[in-house]
Order: sequence, then structure tokens, then C-alpha cells
Amino acid sequence: MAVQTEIRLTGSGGQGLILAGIILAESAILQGGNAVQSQSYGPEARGGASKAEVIISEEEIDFPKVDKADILLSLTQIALDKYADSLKEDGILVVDSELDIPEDVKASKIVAVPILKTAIEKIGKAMVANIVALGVIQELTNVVSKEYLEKAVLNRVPKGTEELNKKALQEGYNLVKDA
Amino acid sequence: MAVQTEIRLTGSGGQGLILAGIILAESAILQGGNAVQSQSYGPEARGGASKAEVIISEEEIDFPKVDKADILLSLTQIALDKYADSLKEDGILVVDSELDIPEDVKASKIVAVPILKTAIEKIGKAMVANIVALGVIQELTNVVSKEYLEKAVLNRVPKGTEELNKKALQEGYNLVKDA
Amino acid sequence: MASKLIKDYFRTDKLPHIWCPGCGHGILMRSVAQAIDNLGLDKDKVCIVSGIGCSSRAPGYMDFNTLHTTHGRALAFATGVKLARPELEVIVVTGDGDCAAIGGNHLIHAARRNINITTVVFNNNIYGMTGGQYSPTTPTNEFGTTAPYGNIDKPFDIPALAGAAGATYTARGTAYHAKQLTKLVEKGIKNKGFSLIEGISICPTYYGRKNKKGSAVDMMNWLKDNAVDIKVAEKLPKEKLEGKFLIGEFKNTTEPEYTEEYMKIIERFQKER
Amino acid sequence: MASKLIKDYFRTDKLPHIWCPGCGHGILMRSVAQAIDNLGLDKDKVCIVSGIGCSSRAPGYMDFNTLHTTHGRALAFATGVKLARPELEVIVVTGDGDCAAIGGNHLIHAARRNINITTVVFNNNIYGMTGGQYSPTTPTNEFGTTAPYGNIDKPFDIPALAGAAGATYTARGTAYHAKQLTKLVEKGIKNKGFSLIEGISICPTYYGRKNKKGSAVDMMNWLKDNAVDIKVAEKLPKEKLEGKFLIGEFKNTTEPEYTEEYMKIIERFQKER
Amino acid sequence: MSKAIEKKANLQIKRDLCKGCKICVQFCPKDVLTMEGGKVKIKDIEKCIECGLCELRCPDYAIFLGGSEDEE
Amino acid sequence: MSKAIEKKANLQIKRDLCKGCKICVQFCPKDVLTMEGGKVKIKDIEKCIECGLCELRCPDYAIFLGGSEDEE
Amino acid sequence: MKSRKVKLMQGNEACVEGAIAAGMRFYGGYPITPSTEIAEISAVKLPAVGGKFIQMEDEIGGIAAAIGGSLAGLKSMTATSGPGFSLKQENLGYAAIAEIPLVVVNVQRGGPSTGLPTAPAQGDVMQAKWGTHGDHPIIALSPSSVRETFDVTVRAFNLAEKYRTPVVILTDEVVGHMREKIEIPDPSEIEIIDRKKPEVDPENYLPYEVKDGELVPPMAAFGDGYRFHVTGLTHDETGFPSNSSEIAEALLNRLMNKINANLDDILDYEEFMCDDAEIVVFSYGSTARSAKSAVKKLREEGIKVGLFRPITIWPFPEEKVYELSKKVKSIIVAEMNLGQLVLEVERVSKGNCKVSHLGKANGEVITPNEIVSRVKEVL
Amino acid sequence: MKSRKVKLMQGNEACVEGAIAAGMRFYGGYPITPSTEIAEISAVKLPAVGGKFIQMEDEIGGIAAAIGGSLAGLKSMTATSGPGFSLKQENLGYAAIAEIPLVVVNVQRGGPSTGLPTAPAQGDVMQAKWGTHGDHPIIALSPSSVRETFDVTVRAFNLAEKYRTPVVILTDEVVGHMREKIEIPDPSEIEIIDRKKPEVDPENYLPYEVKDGELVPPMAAFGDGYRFHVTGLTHDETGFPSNSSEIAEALLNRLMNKINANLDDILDYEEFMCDDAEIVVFSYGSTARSAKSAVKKLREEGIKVGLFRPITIWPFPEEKVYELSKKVKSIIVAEMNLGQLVLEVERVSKGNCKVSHLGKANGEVITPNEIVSRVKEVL
Ligand SMILES: Cc1ncc(C[n+]2csc(CCOP(=O)(O)OP(=O)(O)O)c2C)c(N)n1
Ligand SMILES: Cc1ncc(C[n+]2csc(CCOP(=O)(O)OP(=O)(O)O)c2C)c(N)n1
Ligand code: SF4
Ligand code: SF4
Ligand code: SF4
Ligand code: SF4
Ligand code: SF4
Ligand code: SF4
Ligand SMILES: [Mg+2]
Ligand SMILES: [Mg+2]
Repeated sequence: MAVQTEIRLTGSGGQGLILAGIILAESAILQGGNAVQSQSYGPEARGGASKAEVIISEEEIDFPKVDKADILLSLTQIALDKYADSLKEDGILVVDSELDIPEDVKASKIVAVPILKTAIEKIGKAMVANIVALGVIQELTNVVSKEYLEKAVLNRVPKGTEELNKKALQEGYNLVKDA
Repeated sequence: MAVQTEIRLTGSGGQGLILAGIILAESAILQGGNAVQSQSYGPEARGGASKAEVIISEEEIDFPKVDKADILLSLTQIALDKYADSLKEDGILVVDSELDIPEDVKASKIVAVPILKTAIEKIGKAMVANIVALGVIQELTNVVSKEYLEKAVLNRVPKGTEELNKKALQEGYNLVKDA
Repeated sequence: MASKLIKDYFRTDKLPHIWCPGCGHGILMRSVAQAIDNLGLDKDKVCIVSGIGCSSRAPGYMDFNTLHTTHGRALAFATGVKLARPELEVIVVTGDGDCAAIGGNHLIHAARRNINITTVVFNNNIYGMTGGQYSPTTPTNEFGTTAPYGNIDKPFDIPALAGAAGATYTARGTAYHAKQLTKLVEKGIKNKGFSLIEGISICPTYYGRKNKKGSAVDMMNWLKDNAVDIKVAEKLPKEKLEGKFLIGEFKNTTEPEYTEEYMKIIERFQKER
Repeated sequence: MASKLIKDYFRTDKLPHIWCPGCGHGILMRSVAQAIDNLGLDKDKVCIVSGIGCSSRAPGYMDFNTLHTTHGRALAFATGVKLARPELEVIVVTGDGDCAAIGGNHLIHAARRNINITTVVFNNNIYGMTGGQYSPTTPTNEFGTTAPYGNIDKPFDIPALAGAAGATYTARGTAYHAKQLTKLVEKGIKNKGFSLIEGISICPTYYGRKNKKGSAVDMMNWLKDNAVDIKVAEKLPKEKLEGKFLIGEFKNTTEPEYTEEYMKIIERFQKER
Repeated sequence: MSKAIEKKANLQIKRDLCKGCKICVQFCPKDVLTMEGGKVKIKDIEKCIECGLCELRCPDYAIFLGGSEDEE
Repeated sequence: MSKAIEKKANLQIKRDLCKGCKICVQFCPKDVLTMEGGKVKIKDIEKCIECGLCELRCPDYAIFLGGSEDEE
Repeated sequence: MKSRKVKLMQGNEACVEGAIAAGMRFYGGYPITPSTEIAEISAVKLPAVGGKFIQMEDEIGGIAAAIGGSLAGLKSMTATSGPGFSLKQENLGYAAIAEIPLVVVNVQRGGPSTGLPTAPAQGDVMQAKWGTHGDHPIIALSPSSVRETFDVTVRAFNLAEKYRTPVVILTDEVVGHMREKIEIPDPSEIEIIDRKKPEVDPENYLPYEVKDGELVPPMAAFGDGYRFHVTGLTHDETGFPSNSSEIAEALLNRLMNKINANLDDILDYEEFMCDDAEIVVFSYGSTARSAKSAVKKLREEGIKVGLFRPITIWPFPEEKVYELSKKVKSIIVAEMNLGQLVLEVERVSKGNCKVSHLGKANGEVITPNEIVSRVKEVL
Repeated sequence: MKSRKVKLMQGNEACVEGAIAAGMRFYGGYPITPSTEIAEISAVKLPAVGGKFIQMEDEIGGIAAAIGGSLAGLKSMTATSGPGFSLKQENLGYAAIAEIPLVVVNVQRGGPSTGLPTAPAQGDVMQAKWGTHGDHPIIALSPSSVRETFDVTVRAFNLAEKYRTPVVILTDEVVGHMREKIEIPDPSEIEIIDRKKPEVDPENYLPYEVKDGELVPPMAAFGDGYRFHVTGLTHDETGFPSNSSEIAEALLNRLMNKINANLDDILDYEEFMCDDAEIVVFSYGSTARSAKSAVKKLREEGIKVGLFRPITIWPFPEEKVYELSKKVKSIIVAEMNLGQLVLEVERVSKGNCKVSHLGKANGEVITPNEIVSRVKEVL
């Protein structure tokens, strides 16, 4: 069971985190593994914090929900405050560098990189922050391979935005490499 | 349990047999006894045979339906044919004298008297045949006393028809006395 | 043996029907069959759907594909039948209670969709089957077993309601004006869209008795004396219409029909292949 | 702290409300409160009832007796409240789905009874709460998640439907024309009988996005440009009304009111004593 | 069954279906019909103009013109 | 809370309620308002004619004239 | 001075008499055989006591209006039969979660669907507990006679008010339509319970707050000056919706508990000749009358048989039946259905004794003789 | 050549894929969270296969239209969640008595009433069997995964067609909304069962007549040239209503029997590590995944525990559970409600082993750890 990686992507409503979760899960599947993706629904999701969860495994995935995450991504302060303590003590926290990281967060690694800024400034589209974030996660954890992650991204993004999104991924990788 | 008298009044829709059943039951109650009255409902009751049932007893009445009747009244052929064999072997059958009595009927007593004709000719109202029938049953069986039967009739019939109905009862008594 | 119409379109072994002596429903049911006969429809391609009520017993007597559903839901079932198999001529026979009380929502939505179903309401202004409670068409101040002190509700004008909801054909006839009613049902069936024909019926057993309307004959006479054809009415002064009600055709328009529009979507896909 | 109107009539601790940025429902809800304020009603004697939907969340924010019921049933619950306690001013806040889809039957029957309830429909032409399915007011050919190939239904004209069913006051306003809407709601409340005011809302999140209507501002501009006051419309040539919709007062009549009529029955008994 | 059918000229009555509502009697323009024993009966067939109104309005399909003969 | 309130002349903004829809900005007849950081902001209070249209149409009750002051 | 009227009365009429005696002042419904008389008689009688009757457009509207009436402060009832009971299910759940006192009568007829509309049945017994979605509390009572219909209706209102919950009366065509002798008690003899009203000021009123040790919150009426919010969403003690799992859990637990912690008060049953019984017939409603008659006959023959008759059907008298199961050789469950409460009897008997079913769902009643024969078979 | 598509798919989508693969060509419904995607995806996909989608005015209309569609010859489905499932109950009974093949999906959410609309629950399990009035047959299936949702939906259609009965699919918000890897089988690999059509001429067709030894009558469609009558009233083999108690009895017996006599075909379940188990966790739907995870963990610790997972919920796998109860020390029923199927487990266990309940109805799922702890407590 330890072969399972549990990922929680958090932020606010319009940030495309569910799509990011789907892409992660799909890349795992393309790669021949198993994956489950889920999310919180409901009217409360409209305003407040939003989350998407992905479990990636080589084996059968029984319990489909993430309890404590191996990897936690937070793009907004509200989301970070809400979910920070749902990270495993030996987990990895990825946050946008604009955020204040609560003092009591326990993690094996905390990575604060300018995800939103990169999306806006380097790609020119705030919308692709989710893809940038995927790049960051990949580069950091290799939970899925770049090859399949790229495939999965291209499968899911709107026609005509392929290059943009590829670039976003690349910028994500770079954020880690350069860090 | 043998102190219970079970009465089934049968005929066609408009003949007022349910009212007759209610009156019988009410006279038993006025008299200090116990009574249950029931009937068949349903669309089928509109056309075909209609029935009302009364159980009269000094004691608590448990099963409220009449299975085999002690007294069976039939005012129409259809009703008689349908219900004739629901009479106890030692029961009393009261029919309008116009009807053909099935050969295989078993009863301790069969009384065929011109109930409908009496109502029409002597009272001038076919409608009161039910009351004439009650008179017949009373005179034959004394299942309730005349005093309380009369009271019950007067309680239930429309204002202004009291005399008519008293007369109908009387004619009912007479039909038996004269027989 | 029976009249040719009855023999051709009814399940004669189910007759006599359960309706009371003088019940207007039998007259209206005959008009529906006559309309079908006049149009020469294929019996196998006609589906008659009803809900629950005295009126809704009609399909059991009629020799077509017949569906006796739950109270108020005839039009919803009929919508399923029609959409699944648009080549069927779907006719709903319903009562004022079935159609306009519990079934009111399905009525307005079927009308709104303009789905090609013809609805004939046997309106006797009462719930007959359950023994005389007031219905949404019982006139104000009249009586029902649940309106012992006189009805304080206003009645619906069913064709007007259906028209406002989107029906493309609406009309009213009566059991007395049975020939006209047949024509109205015929035109309703021919209308490619949602048609509603109200047929004023008589219920001597409950509505009549509760409201001292006399015998079935008296009630038929009342229909005769109080129905005014809309074409005549247009020429009459208002005073002359006091207390009367209108019969005839109220609305007859053309709009896209629901199942045809749906088929267009399917065809788009078939072309793509 | 909040504006006086909000402070006086809203549960400010429940704000911000759950509605999306730019959702028209907030504007309409404010108009309802403004109308109540203008009339100087006693807050303790006002009861606001809703069903289920984004719009139907309104009562939760309003500082009156408030009742959030089941989907579509607001008017049926409200009828019970009003009949039980006629001194209450009962206002129903509902959505196009709540009121005209699942709740259509209660709408037409409350209208028919002319019970003194004021219904304000927040019509955003979509089911917002469940994520953008077409509603009975989604225009033909537009899109919803369940109308991926374009809606083939015709939309209801809700005030016309309510009027045909018996409502004595009907009107339409919009989120853009919020002042007028306030007046219409005021008149609806004052009407002693059933009043229906349709308030055209905007749902940028689903209806807007699905139909490429742009931002909330764009949708407000659309309301501004396409609503024509009925008084103005009467003077315009037909061509000028093409594709436009009417706002203003459509029906304003007087008929016996249901709870008053019921009280008369009770009074008869009280006199008899 | 067949004995329940009274047939005169082209007018037929199926007495077992008749429920005695009198509608046909009342609205026959030529006063052809009457009641007997709670059921309809032809009083004067000669007057019948075969207008079909009795058939049209009989709620029980008990009276009619012509009718189908192809049963045994 | 109070620091979220920007008050100028008679026009008040409650930034924590503002969801940034821009309706007030767009329909202000005098171009008094603008957006900043996704929320409304007063650009030029001098122009304000206190017409109340922003208050009337703000779906979130985040902008208004006057307002009640009886809270601490 | 006490006046007791002795009358011949129909079960459905006794229901209305009981309801009015208990304080019913609002009826919302839609007619359906065999419950229609309850609506009809309510329409006749309510205005005379200042009460309100309304015939709604359907059964959904009927229960909705009754809930509205209850919220406006009037004791409210709706009555129906099978198809209508199915339609009322959604709002029955609403009344349960929003804790609205309400009496819902189901005069059972033959099902499923339109079935046998004029015939008796006891086929909606499980539905009374499980018909609406989600876990929820419910009380259901089943009278066997006209007189008991009166009493049970009074009790239904009392329980509804006391526990702020919908209470279902499960009667059937036989009990509803038969006429029987009934002695109507003097009003002074009838215990009437009214809902508890808040004692706090409006400012301090939390509509779903319970005092320590209590399970049922006091209830204001709309218009009383307490401006509160009612919703069918999971809510906290303020009455406003909440998505918190703790609050959801606390709410549901309290709702279930207000019934389960008060079984002594809520459960009601009759034991007839059970003391030395080796076989017990478990039966309720009109069928229990056949059972009683059968028991009497069998006792005459010296057969040790008794009758257990639950009057409270839901909550199910678990403990009592469990005790019985340990004492007797066999329990025969006689009910007019194809096996409903027998499942509960089987469950709580835990294999202690033989449990068998004597069922019927063909529109006819179970006769005393059928029960007699079955007992003899089991012997 | 067989093509198997491997995809990431949502449970609700798999339901539609399975339905279309099984031959669904008609969908009538009304949206409600968390089932809405089933409607939305049906709206997208049906026209492409020549099928029909209609959004009706409410849930009652949705199931009614679906029944109409089925009578007109198309395989039909409707989907909903709690409140809508309550509204569909009346017509569910209609489909049962009129023997209309129909699939009804309930993606369960938190109840009662509006409750917790976006949270998962398993609170409508008893309702699936008892929600409509009167005794009636029902089949209910509950999948645990996206892939199984596909299979179970195919099976639901097959059972509906084979037994001419409504089949309920009880899924929940977790299974409905999560995305999982699914390998869609090639059409050639999917067994499809169609309703039996009459072989006789129209003149000799009796719509409810069964051949000797059979329990399910062949079914013509409206428009096929067989002009038959369908009613929700109790009817005889001609399809016309009857008040005869013999006919009523024969009809209901046959309806119940067509399910009860075919349990071998209808029942489906998974047993995981039950062979030597001393404790068995009984769980279904999404909760069974937590249970499986817990069992695996416990087995790693050497604890002899197994999982019994019914996929067919109704009819209840009585015999199987009875056998288990004789073998094990304890059965723990884990379900997201306050005690529903546990009642059945208790009943059929007849006291053979300890039966306990691990329930939750607060909108949260039961976690593997909670099950692990409970098992250790019971040990
Ligand atoms: C759900 C449901 N509610 C109520 C009933 C009882 N019911 C049967 S028919 C009927 C009224 C019928 O009235 P209408 O449609 O006018 O028909 P009529 O008998 O007057 O011809 C009612 C209330 C029912 N069968 N089902
Ligand atoms: C019985 C029932 N069916 C369906 C739903 C799901 N549902 C909730 S709100 C809604 C539609 C709301 O639309 P509308 O009334 O127009 O309100 P809006 O959200 O657009 O303001 C639906 C279908 C429900 N809660 N209950
Ligand atoms: S009760 Fe009325 S509507 Fe029903 S059959 Fe009799 S007369 Fe006709
Ligand atoms: S979904 Fe639409 S209607 Fe609902 S709150 Fe958002 S904008 Fe408003
Ligand atoms: S056909 Fe005409 S004239 Fe002849 S009996 Fe009939 S109604 Fe009279
Ligand atoms: S109309 Fe028909 S039922 Fe009536 S009396 Fe004439 S034949 Fe008989
Ligand atoms: S009050 Fe008028 S002028 Fe001033 S900011 Fe608001 S809309 Fe603009
Ligand atoms: S209208 Fe209100 S919510 Fe929108 S931008 Fe202006 S202040 Fe903010
Ligand atoms: Mg009627
Ligand atoms: Mg809407």
C-alpha cells in the first residue's frame, strides 16, 4: 500500500484544479498505472476553497479518498490554511510563493515557487497556473513521467492552446530546476 | 360467541341497504348492545350487487366481517344468486317474493314476502323498501326491539318522512305477522 | 353485436362500462372514437393514455394500444410513448381532476413543448371516482363533499390555461354537442402539436346530486341552453353571455413540434456518419 | 455595518451570500426588501417562503419568518402558512425551475385560488444550483448542459401563465430595472390576492457561460437593451419589438381572495353560536 | 344475448346495455322512443327519421342505427 | 472589519463583501468607480452625485450611500 | 359534568373526531379512497371550531400545506391512502428533519400502485418507516377499532407535538370504513399535549437549541415575533444550514434519540392471554381482531395461545417481542401483506423461537378460522 | 477484433456508457445533485445512437416518461438522488405491477430531506425496497467502482428486461463522482438480454399470460400491432382490471416469485478472504472499498477477517449471509447510514453470531481506519 501516492490540489474555484487532477490521473493511467480522482462539490465550492484529489498507484486502489496527502499543492492562502495540516508529516508541500506558510506546518519538504506569477508573466495567462503547478509537481516527485504527463495535458486542453500549455509545463519544471 | 347475530343485507346500489344496516346497528346500540356495520365499496358497487353487513352482539365483537350470515336479506335476483350460499345452514333467508330462490339454498327458514311491492303500493315510495325489510327482519328475529328500531329509524331518515317510514316499518312487521 | 363504430373501435366484451346511468363520459368516449374513425387512423398506430378517475377508465374499453396510468400522470407517460415512437398517434383521455388538479403540471409542460399529443378532458366539474369532491373546475359557490359550505375556489378555464402554456390547438365541446365535439377532436388530432379539447361532461351521480342539477336529461338540457358557440358569441352583446360558457375552437396555430425537432437532432448525427 | 436597508432587513451575519460574483439574485433580493421597507410592513408579520435553488436561498439572508422548503413546493407550504394565519404577509421567492418546472402545478393552483401570496420568481433561464441544465424558461435554441444541441422546448411566459390560471396581479421586471421591480413587488404585495412578479435575473456562471453571453455586466446590458416597458411597447411598431421582451404590469384586477372567503365560512359558524 | 336486441327498421336497441338514463328519449326529435321497465323502448318507429341523435348521445351505446351484422 | 470599509463623502464600500462583478463600475453614470485587485474602488469621489445606482444594483450589498452607523 | 356520547361511528369519522378533540385546526389533503371521508368530515367540522380545511391540488401539496399550517401554529393533519402516501414521502422527510409536528393518516388499501383501491391491506407498514430517503425518526400507530382510532389519533397529535415529529397513523379500509359503537369521552377526560413554546426572548431564541438533558427544542410559530429560519437542509441549532459533519451527526443523533430515548412513553401494545401462551399470534390493526377472535376460540379448546398486538408499530417494540420470543415456542405474524413486520419479529427474536408468517395481499381480510388453522398446524 | 478502451472516467459517466452499451435508447429525468451528470451525458450521447433524451418537468414525470418509453419498445432509464427518488416511488410501484422493464438509478446523497446535497450517503437502501406502497418485487444493485458501475448498469438492464421489472441501481456520491481507470469492454464481450417478444399472433396475445413453468410474460410494444391494455390496477392475464381475490393473489405471487425463484441468477456478491475469517465485514458500494482496505491491513497483522460485499442488495442474499453467520464469530456491517442493511443481517443471522453496526450519516465516508479499529474492538 505504500506504493500509493496521494495528492491533494487546493486553491480557489476557477483555478482549474479539478482539470489538473484529471490530467495527473490520466497520465498515471497512460503510464499503465492505476489512479482515482475525486473532488469536493457543492455550493460552498463556489466561493471558498476548492480541492481535487488524486491517488496514483501500481496496485488496486481501495479507499478512493485522500486522508493524509503525500503531496499537497496550495495556490491560495485560504486553501493553504484549511488544508495545511492534512499533509503527511513526511509529505511534500508545494505552494505559490506569495503565500504565508503557517508556522506549524510539518512536511519533509516545502517548496514555495511563483506559480501564479509565472503563469501570468511568462505564459501570459493566469488560467494555466494549474498546468504550471503540474510541471512543478512532476519535476519534484516524478510521480508520473514527463512523457505521459505531456500526453495527458495535450489530450485535455482546448484545441489551439497546446503550445501554451506545453510551455506552461516546461516553466513548471524550470521552477523546480532553477530553485 | 354464539350470542352474536350476523346479518347481511343485499340488493342493488340505490336501495338504501347501507342505511338499513346503519339503522340496525344503531338500534342495537341504543338498546345497550354492541354492533359493527360494514359494507362493500368500489366502482363495481355502482352497477352490480351491493351489500351491507351488521353484527349485533352483547359482547365485544372481534372479527368485524360477516362470513356466514345468520340472517340474509336479498332484494334482487343478482344479489340473491351471488350471496345465497353465504347463509349459515341454520340461518334465515328473507327475500322479496318476486325472486326465484335457488334450489340448493340451505336455510332453517326461508321467508319470501313482497317487500318491494309493499313499499311501492302500500307506502307509495319504492325508496322505503329498505325500511319495510327492516320491519320484516325485526318481526321475524327480534334481533333488536321494535322500540329501539323505531327510534333508530327516526334518527336517520330525512325530516318530514318520519310518518312514512314508521308506516313502512309497520308494514314490514305485518308482512311477517300476516304470512 | 353493436353499432359499427362501437364494434370497430371498442372492446365490446368489456361493455357495459362501469359508468353510472346517464354519465356523460360514454358520449364523449364515443366522440373520440368517431373522430378516429373519421380520420381513418390505423388502430395499431393509435395509443390512448389515461390517468385515474371515472373518465380515465375510457381506454380500457377502446380497442387500441391503451395505457391506464397513475392519477394525474397520463401526459407524462404519454410524452414518453410519443417521443419513443413518434409515428404513434397518442391521445390522452383524462378528467378535470386527473388533468387539471394533480396533473396540472404535466398539462402545462406538454403544452409548452408542443408535443404532438391530443388531450381530451372529460370535465364533469367534480371528482367522480372518489365520490364528489370539488375539483379545479367546480364553479365557485357550488357544492362538493369537501365543499360542504360552497366552493370558494375559482375554476380553471382549461383551454385558456393550456393555450397560455403553449398548446397550439385548444377547443371546448360538450356531451350534448357531441357532433361538434367529434369535429373538434378530429382537428385536434390533425394539429401537429399539442392539442387540448375540453369536453364538458355530466356526472348526475355526484355533481348533479350535490348541486340539485336534476337528472341526466336535465343536465344535458343545461349544456344545451348554456353553451354558446364562440362564433355566435362574437356577435352577441355581453349581457346575453352572462352565465353562459363558450364552446368551439379557441386557438389554432402552428409552431415547431417537439418530436420532430428531436428527430432533427438525431438526423444531424446520422448525416455525420 | 451595511446600508440601512440591508441592516434592517437582512441577517447581515450570513453575508456574503453564496451567490456567484455578478449573480443577479442579490439585486432582486434587495428589491424585495426595498418593497417591504417602502410598505413599512411589520417584520414579525412577514413570512418569506422558498423552494430549492440558488434563488431559493434568499430567505436564509432575510430577517423575517423564513421557510426554505423542498424543491418546487414553496407555494404549497406558503398556502398552508397563509391559510393558517392570514394576518401574515406571505411572500414566495422562487426560481424559474422551482416555480415553473417542478413547482408549476402549485403555481397555477395558488393563482387559481387567488390566495393573497406574492410570488417573486428570480428567473435566470436556467437551473443554476445544479449547474446549468435548461429550464422551462430557457429560450428555444439556447444551450444548457442537458441541451447540448440547443434547446428544442418553447419557454413559458410565466406571468401570462399565472394570469391565465387566475392570478389577479402579474408583472415582470429585471435585475437591471431594479427600481421598477421594487415598485412592481410593492404593488404585488398590496394586491389582495395572488400576485406574480417575474424578475429577470442573470446567471453569468452557467447560463451566461453556456450561451456566450459575456460577463455579468454584458448580461445587465442585454437586459437594459432588450426589455421594453409595456406602456412604451403599446406605442411601438411590431418590428421594433422583434426579439425584445416586455416589462411592467400585465394584469391588475380584483377578485375574491381565498383566505377572506374562508373566514366568511368560519364567521357563519361564529354567528350561529 | 340476441333476444335482448329489439330491431325495427334500421333502429336497434341493445336492452342489456341500456341503463335507462332517458337521454335518447328526451332528445329524439321525433318522439320515437319511450321508457319501459327502466329501459328504452321504441314507441313509434314510423316516425323515425334515422337522424342518429339517439345513437350520438346514448352514453351506453345501447341504441343505434344499422350496426354491424357480421356476428353469428 | 472596519478597516475593510472605505468611506468617502456619503459613499461607502465594504470591500469584504465585494465580489468584483463590476456592475457598479459599469452603470455608475458619473464614472466614479473603478476596480482594483478584483474589488471595487473609488476613483473620483468628487464626481459622485449620490444617485444610488451603484447601491441599487450591487448584487452583494458592498457599496452604498450612507448606511447605518449605530454599530460600534 | 362529563358527557360521553355513545354513537355509531365510522373509523374515518372517529379519526376526525379524535383529531379535533386533540386540537387539530388545520387539514390539508387530497381525496383518495378509502381515506376520503377523513377529508370530507374535516371539511364539514373544522370551520365550526375555527379551523381551516383546504383541498390541495395533490397529495404533495396536501402535506406541504399541513406543514405550513403547523409552522404557523396550528395542529395539522393530512390523510391519504397508498398512492398518496407514496407521493407524500419527500415532505414527510422534510417534516422529520425540520421537526414539524404533523399527523399523517394512511388508510391502507390494496397495492402496489393503484392495485385494489377499495380493498383493505396492511402493505404500507414498512413504507411508513422507510418510504422517504435518508435516515430519519418516525412514529407510526395502528388502531384496531373505531374507538381506538379516536384514541390513537389523539395520541398521534400528542406525540407529534411532544416530540416535534411527524406521526403516521396506519389504519386500513376495514377500520376506516366500518361503523362501530364508540363512546366519545368528555373533553375533560382527554389528555392534550401542546408543543412547548419558547420561554426566551426573540433575541435569544435558537429554534433548534435544546436545554441540557432535553431532546426536543421549543417551537415558536411564524408570526409570534420570533423570526426564525426553517430548512430541510442539515442545520445547526440556529436553524441555518451547515456542512459540518459534526453538526450533521449531532442533529441526526438527536433526532433519532428523541424517539429512541423515549420508548417507554411512545410504545403501546396490547397483550392478550400471553402469560402462559406457548404460541403467540402477533397481529395489529384490523387483522388483530381476527387474531383475537381466533385466540378466544383456541383457548376454548384449551390451546395455550395468546395475542400480541402492537399499537405503536414504529418504533418497533423490540424488547417486548424479544422477551416474548424467549418465552414462547412460536410466534405467528398475521398481517395483510406478503411479509413486512414479520421481518422485524424475525430479527428481534434472534432465533429464540419459530417465527412464521400468515399473510394475505389479495384484498381480503384474514379470517379467524385461517388463524385457528395455522395455530393448529404449528402446534 | 475486440477493442478495449482504457479511460479515466467518472462513475456517473460509466453508468451512461453501460446503459448505452446495454441498449438504453430512452432517458427521462430531472436533474439533481449528485446524479445530474447521468442526465447530462445521456443528453449528449443518446442522439448519436438514435436514442431519445427528455428532461421532464419533475422526477415524477421523468419516471413516467421512461415507463412510456419502455412500453413503446425502448430500453429506458431514469436517474436521480434522494428527494427525487422519493418522488418516483409511486410510479416505481406502477412499473412493478405492470411489469415494465426500467432502470432507476439513485446516486445517494445525505438525507433526510434536502439534507446534505453534495455529500455521500447510503441512506436510501431500505427505501429502494420499501419506498412505494404495497407489496411488490424489486431488484437493487450497488456497485463499488467506476468499472463496476458500467457492469452493474449493463446487468441492471439485462435483469429489467429478463424479469420485466424495475431495477434500482444504488450508487452514491463517491462512486458517482470519482474518476477511475476503466477498461470499456468490446461490445462483443457484453452479454445483452432483450425482453422476450410475443410469438403468438395479435389475436392470441394475452399480455400477462405466462407459459407453463415460466414466470415472465412476453412483452409486445405499443405500435407493434398487438393492441393490449396496461393498468396499475390489479389485473388478470388479459391485462384488464379484476377485483377477484384469486386473481390478485395469483398476480402478486407470480410477481414476487419471478424474483424469488431466480435468486441464483439475480444474486451477486464478492467474498474476499472469508474462507478462514472469524470476523466478516459486511459492506457494499463505496464503503466496501474502505472495508477491503481495512481487511488487507488487518490481514497484514494476521487478523482473520474477511469482507462480504453484496452487489445485489435486493433481493437480499439471505442464505449466503446465514451461512456466514454460522461460520464466523462476528459480522460488522459498515454502511453510510444509521442502520439499514444491518437489520437484514441481524434478521437472517438468527442470533448465530454477533452482529454489530458501524454507521455514519454525517456526510463523510467511513474510513479504513475506522473499520480497522472496530474490528480490533470486536476481536
Ligand atoms: C395519487 C392518487 N391520488 C388520489 C387518487 C384518488 N382519485 C382517484 S380518481 C380521483 C379524481 C378523479 O377525478 P377526475 O379526473 O375529474 O375524474 P372523474 O372521476 O370525475 O371522471 C382521485 C382523487 C388516486 N387514485 N391516486
Ligand atoms: C425533488 C428535487 N429535485 C431536484 C432537485 C435538484 N435541484 C435543486 S435546485 C434545482 C433547480 C433550481 O433552478 P431554479 O429554481 O431556476 O433556481 P436557480 O438555481 O436557477 O436560481 C434542482 C433541479 C432537488 N433539490 N429536489
Ligand atoms: S360517478 Fe359521475 S363521473 Fe363517475 S361514472 Fe358516475 S356519473 Fe360518471
Ligand atoms: S450559479 Fe448562477 S444563479 Fe446560481 S449563484 Fe451562480 S450565477 Fe447565481
Ligand atoms: S334516429 Fe333520430 S328520430 Fe330515430 S329514434 Fe333516434 S333520435 Fe329519434
Ligand atoms: S340513452 Fe342509451 S342508456 Fe339512456 S335510455 Fe337511451 S338507450 Fe338507454
Ligand atoms: S451614487 Fe451614483 S454617482 Fe455615486 S458612485 Fe454610485 S452610481 Fe456613481
Ligand atoms: S457591484 Fe458590488 S460586488 Fe460588484 S464590483 Fe461593485 S461593489 Fe463589488
Ligand atoms: Mg371529474
Ligand atoms: Mg433558475
